[in-house]
Amino acid sequence: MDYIVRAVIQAVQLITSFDDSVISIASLSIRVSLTSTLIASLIGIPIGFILGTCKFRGRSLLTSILNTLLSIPTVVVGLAVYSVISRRGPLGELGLLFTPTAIIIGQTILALPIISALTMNATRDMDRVLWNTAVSLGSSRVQAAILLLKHARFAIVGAVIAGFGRVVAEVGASMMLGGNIANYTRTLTTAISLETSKGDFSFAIALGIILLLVSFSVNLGVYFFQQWTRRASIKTGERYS
Amino acid sequence: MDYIVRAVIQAVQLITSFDDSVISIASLSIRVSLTSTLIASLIGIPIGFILGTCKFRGRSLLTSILNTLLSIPTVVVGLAVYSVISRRGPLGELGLLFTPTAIIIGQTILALPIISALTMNATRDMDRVLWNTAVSLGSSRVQAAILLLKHARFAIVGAVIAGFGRVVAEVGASMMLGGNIANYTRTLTTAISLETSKGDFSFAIALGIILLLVSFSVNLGVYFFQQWTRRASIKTGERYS
Amino acid sequence: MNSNVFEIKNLKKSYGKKTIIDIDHLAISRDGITCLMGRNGSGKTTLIRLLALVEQPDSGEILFNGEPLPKSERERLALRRKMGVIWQNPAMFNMTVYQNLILALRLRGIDKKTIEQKAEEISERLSLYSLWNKFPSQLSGGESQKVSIARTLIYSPEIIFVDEPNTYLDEDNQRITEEIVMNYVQEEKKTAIIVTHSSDQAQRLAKNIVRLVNGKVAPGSPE
Amino acid sequence: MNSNVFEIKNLKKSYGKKTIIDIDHLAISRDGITCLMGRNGSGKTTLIRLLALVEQPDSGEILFNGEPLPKSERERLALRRKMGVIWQNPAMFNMTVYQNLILALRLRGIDKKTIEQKAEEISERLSLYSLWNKFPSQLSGGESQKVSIARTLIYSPEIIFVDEPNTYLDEDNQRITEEIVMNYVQEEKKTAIIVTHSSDQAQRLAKNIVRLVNGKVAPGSPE
Amino acid sequence: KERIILATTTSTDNTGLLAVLLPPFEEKFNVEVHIIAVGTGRALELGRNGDADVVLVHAREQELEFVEQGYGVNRLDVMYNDFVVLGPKSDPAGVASASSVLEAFKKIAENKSVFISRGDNSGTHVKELDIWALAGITPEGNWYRAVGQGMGASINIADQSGGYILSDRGTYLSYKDQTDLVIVFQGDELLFNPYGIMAVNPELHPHVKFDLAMELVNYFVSEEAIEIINSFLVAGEQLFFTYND
Ligand SMILES: Nc1ncnc2c1ncn2[C@@H]1O[C@H](COP(=O)(O)OP(=O)(O)OP(=O)(O)O)[C@@H](O)[C@H]1O
Ligand SMILES: Nc1ncnc2c1ncn2[C@@H]1O[C@H](COP(=O)(O)OP(=O)(O)OP(=O)(O)O)[C@@H](O)[C@H]1O
Ligand SMILES: [Mg+2]
Ligand SMILES: [Mg+2]
Repeated sequence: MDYIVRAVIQAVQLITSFDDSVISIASLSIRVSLTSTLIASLIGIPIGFILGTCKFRGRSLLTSILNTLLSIPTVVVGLAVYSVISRRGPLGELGLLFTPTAIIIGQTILALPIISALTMNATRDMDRVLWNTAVSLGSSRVQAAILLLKHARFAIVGAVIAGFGRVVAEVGASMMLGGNIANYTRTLTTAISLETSKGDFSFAIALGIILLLVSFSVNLGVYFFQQWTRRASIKTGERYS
Repeated sequence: MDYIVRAVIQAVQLITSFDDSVISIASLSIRVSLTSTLIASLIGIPIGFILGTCKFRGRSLLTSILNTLLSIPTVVVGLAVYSVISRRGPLGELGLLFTPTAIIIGQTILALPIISALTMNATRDMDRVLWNTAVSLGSSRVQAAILLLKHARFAIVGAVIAGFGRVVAEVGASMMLGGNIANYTRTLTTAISLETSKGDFSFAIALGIILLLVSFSVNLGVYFFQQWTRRASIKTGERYS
Repeated sequence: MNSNVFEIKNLKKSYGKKTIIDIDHLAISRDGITCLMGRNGSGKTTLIRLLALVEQPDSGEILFNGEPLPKSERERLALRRKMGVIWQNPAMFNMTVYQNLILALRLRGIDKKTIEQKAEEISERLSLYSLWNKFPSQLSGGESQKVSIARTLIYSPEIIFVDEPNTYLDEDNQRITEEIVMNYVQEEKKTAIIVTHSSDQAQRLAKNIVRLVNGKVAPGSPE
Repeated sequence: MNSNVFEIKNLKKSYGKKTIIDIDHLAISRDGITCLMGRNGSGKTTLIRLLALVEQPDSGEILFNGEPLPKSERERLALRRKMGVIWQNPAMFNMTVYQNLILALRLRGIDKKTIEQKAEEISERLSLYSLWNKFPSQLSGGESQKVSIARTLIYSPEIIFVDEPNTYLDEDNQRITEEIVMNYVQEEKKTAIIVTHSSDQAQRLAKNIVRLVNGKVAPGSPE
Repeated sequence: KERIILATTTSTDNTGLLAVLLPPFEEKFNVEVHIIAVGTGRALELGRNGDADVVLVHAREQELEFVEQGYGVNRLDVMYNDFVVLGPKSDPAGVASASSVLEAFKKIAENKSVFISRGDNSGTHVKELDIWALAGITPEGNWYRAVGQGMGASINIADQSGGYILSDRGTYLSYKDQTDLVIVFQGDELLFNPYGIMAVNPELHPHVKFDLAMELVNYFVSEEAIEIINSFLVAGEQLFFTYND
C-alpha cells in the first residue's frame, strides 16, 4: 500500500510543479494516441458497420477472426510493424523507425480490431426497420449508414473510447517502434515501464495516475462535446416548445 | 518481412511438434485468462447493466470514470496489486505473489472496466418498452435484467470477448504478478516478451501466432455454443412448423 | 369483497414539468369490461403503467381490491403476476416466437408439460403454429400483435389490460381477439381494461367507459 | 404518359423457402387512391418494400411509369426520393422529434429557411409543435404515428405508400390524416397507395382495391 | 515441492546459464528455484520487500548498499564477465584504436557519434555512467540517446541508428547473428563486470526460506557450480569466469 500512497503524493507534486519532462511526455502520449484512434475510427467504423449489417457468406467466420484480433499482443504488432519499417525491411528507406509516426502506425493497427468489433456489435442488434426507414426517406447508402450510426451513437462513441483506451495504455508497440527515446518518443506508458524496471514503483504508479488523469480529461471532453451537440440540436426547435 | 516469414514457419513447427513447454504455456494462458474473464463478467455485467439502465444523479460522472479505467496501463494494475500482495503489503501473508492466482487477480481487475463499459453501452440504447414488457409478464427485477441481457446478447458476448482479448493479450500484470517463472507462471505473452528481450523476434512472433490461434479457438467455441443454444431453442418448437 | 378492482385517489404522475396523470377519484369495477378512451397523448398508456405496477406514481393512492398497493418488491411481484398487459407496441425479445410465447410461464417456473400444453392451446386459437420458429424481426405487423396477445393470455391473468387490441390486425383477427376477451371476462370471470379509439368497439364491449382528457377523468365517466 | 404508375409482371419474392409475393400481373393507376387489402401476413408490407425500392425482388419485373426500375444505385436513389413510405411501425431515430421531422429535407440538402418553413407548416396541420424537443422514447403511440406521417409528407413525394394509417390514432387524428391524404391526391394530383384493414375506409377512399391472398392478387382486383 | 525465489537480472537469465546451473541444486534439495528475471533495480527492490529469497545481480555499489542497509546478508562474489563497446563496422569515431575505454568514450563524444544509453539504472547503465564520469564528460546533446530499455532492445536500436553502445558480452553473443554491430573495444579492466549473490535478511522478513537461500548462495561458489560456470559456452566462447584461480 505504501507505494500507492507515495505514488499519489508524487503524482500531485509532479502535476503541481508542472514538471517539463512530464508535460512533454504526456502531451506526446495524447497526440499519438488521439491521432491513431482517429485514423483507426475512420477505417474501423465502416468495416464494423458492414460486418454488422450486411449479410453475406462467411460473415460469421470474419466475425470470429475479428474477435480474435482483439487478443493480438501489442508487442507482436510492434514486431510485425518493426519488420516492415526497420532498415532491413521493405519500407526501411522512409526512416520511420523510432519516430512518433512509427508509434502511430502501430497503435492504429492495435485500435482497428477493437473499434471494428464493437461497431459491429452495436449495429448487429439493430432493427432492419430503421434501415428501411432511412432508405425510404431518401438516404443514399452512405447517408443511411451514418443515420444508423448516429442512432447507436452511445455504443459507437463507446467503441472509439475503448479504442483510445487500448492505445493510450499499451506499451509493447510504443516501446518497440518508438524506442522510448527521452524527449522524443517517450510516452507515459514507456516511461512507466522504465521506472518499473528501475524498481521505482511509486514513481511508475504516479505516472500511471497522470495517464489516467489525461485520459479522464479526454473522456470529459467527449462527454461535453456530446452534451453540446445534444443541446444544440434541441435549441433548433426551442422557439416553439 | 523476414521475421514474419520465419515466424510463420516456426509457429507451424512448434504446433506440429506438440512442443511440451509451448503446450503448457498456452494452457496456462487459457486457464488464467478464462478464469479472470469469467470472474470479471460475473461482476462487470451487472455493474454495466445498472449503469446502462438506471437513471440516477452522478451517472454520467460514473460513466466517464468507467471509460477512463479503460486506459489503465496493465503494468500499473500489476504494480498496484503487487503493493497489496507483496510480502510487505496488507495481504502479504497469503504468499500470492508469483503464482497463477496473482495473475488472475490482476487480469480480473483489467477485464472489469472493459466488460462493464461495453455492457453499459449495449444496454443504454435499449428501449424502455422492453423493460416494461418483461416486468408486466411477471419478471422479478433480476429476471427482467437477464431477459434484457439475453435480448442484447450479441453485444454482451462481444463485451466478454473484448474482456478476454484484453487479458489474454496483456503482459504488464502477468509479468509483474506472475514473474514469468518457467513451467509455473509463464504465459504466452510473458514468453513473447522474454523472447523479444532476447532478440529472438521471429520466435516471439511465432508465439504471437500461437496466441492468436488459441484465442481463435476460444472464439470458435463461443460461436458454436451460441449456434447450439440457438438451434436448441428452435428445436423446441420444431414439431409444429 | 369489494366490487372494484381498482380505486384511485388523487393520483398524480409527471414527466419533467408536465403533469400526465391527475386523477382525483376513479373506481374500476371487477365485472365486465372497462374501456379507457381519450385523445392521443391523454395519458391512457401511462395510467395502465401505473395500475399494472410497472411504474410508481408521484403521489396519490391506488387501492387494489380495497387495499393499497404493497410497497415491498416481493409483494408487488406477486401482484404483478396476477396481471397481464398487452402493450400498445408489441415489443418482443430477440428469441424465437415460441420462446416469447412461453416466457411468462417460464418466469413462473411452470413445468414443461403444462407449458407445452398451454402453448398449443393458445396457438390453436390464434393460428400461431407456423410462426413458432420465427424471430420477431421476421413477423408481419399483425403476426407480432397476435403473438403479443397470446403471450399474455397464456398465463390466464386475473386482470388484463389491453392497449389498443386492434392494432395491425385484420378484420377476422380483430373479431377473434374480441371474442377471446369477451369469453375471458364472461365465462372465466376475469377483469379486462381495454384502451380503444373506436367508439363502436367501446359501445359493443364495455360495461363502463372512462374518458381521459389531458390526464384527468372527464365528467360523465363513472364517478 | 402511361396511366399506370406501377405495372408488375411475374413478381416473386421469398424469405427462406416460403414464397411471400407471387404476382403474375398487376397495374396500379396513377390517379386516385389504391387500397391494398388482405389478411395478416398476406404480403402487403413486403409488396410495398418492393415497390418503394427498399428491397429487390427475386425475379419478375416492376415497371414505373412504363419503364423498368433502374439498376444503378444512383438512379434508384433519385427514384426513391420521389417516393415516400409511412411504415406500419413508426420507427424513429434517436434524435429529437424536430430532427426526425426534417430528416428527409436535410438528406436532400434543402436550405435552412425552406426546412423551417415546411416544418412549421406540417406541425401546424398535425399539432406537433409541443413535441419538437422530445425524444422518440418519450412519445405516446399516437404521437409517434403523427410524427411518422409528418416526416414523410414534409417532402411532398410524388407517390406515397401508407401502411395502415390509422394505427394508434384517435378518431380526430384519423380523420385529419384521411383529409390530408385525400387532399394530397385530389388537389396536388399525387398518387397514394394505402394499406388498410377497414373495409369502410377502403370503400370511402379508394378508387381501386387490390386484395392480396397469400402473396397472390385475388381475382376481382384490377386485372 | 517447496519453492525458493531467485531474483536476478534479465541478462543473466537470458544467457541460459541458470538453466544448466540450477537443476543439480534443485535435485539435491528437492526444491524448485523460481527465477524472476527483471532489471537490477527491480531485483533489489523485490529483495527489499521480501518477495525474493535470494538476489543475484551485477551492480556492486548497489549490492553493497543493499547489504549495508540490512536487506541482504552473506553477499558473495560469484563470477564475472565483461562489458564490450559495440559500434558499426565502419567505426566512424575510430574507437578501435583507443588505448583505454576512457579514451574510446572521449572519441565518441568528440565525434558526436550516436551513442545509445540504456538509461534504466541497470548494472550496465550504471557502469556506463561511471565511465563517462571518469572520462570527465557530461554526455548530452542529440547524439546521446537514453532509450530506457533492456539490453537486447537497446542493441537493436543502436544497430538501427548506426550508433555505439556499451553492452555485456553475454547479450552481445546471443545477438551476434542479428546485428551488424561489432565489438569495437574490449579488454579494459574498467569493463570488468562482477556478479554478486546474497540472501534476503530473515530478521527483516521472517517468512523467507533462509536455510534454503543459504544453501543456494553456497552452492553458487561450490566446486560443482564453478565447474559448470567455467564450462558454459555461448557461441563457442566462455562467458562467465569464476574467482577460483
Ligand atoms: N418518458 C416520457 N417522457 C416525457 N413525456 C412522456 C413520456 N412518456 C409519455 N410522455 C407524454 O405523456 C403524455 C401521455 O402519454 P401516453 O402514452 O400515456 O398517452 P396515450 O393516452 O396512451 O396516447 P396514445 O393514444 O397516443 O397512445 C404524452 O403527451 C406523451 O408525450
Ligand atoms: N424477414 C423475413 N423473414 C422471414 N419471413 C418474413 C420476413 N418478413 C416477412 N416475412 C413473412 O412474410 C409474410 C408476409 O409479411 P408482410 O409483412 O408482407 O405481411 P402483411 O400483409 O404486411 O401483414 P400485416 O397485415 O400483418 O402487416 C408473413 O407471413 C411474414 O411472416
Ligand atoms: Mg397509448
Ligand atoms: Mg404489414
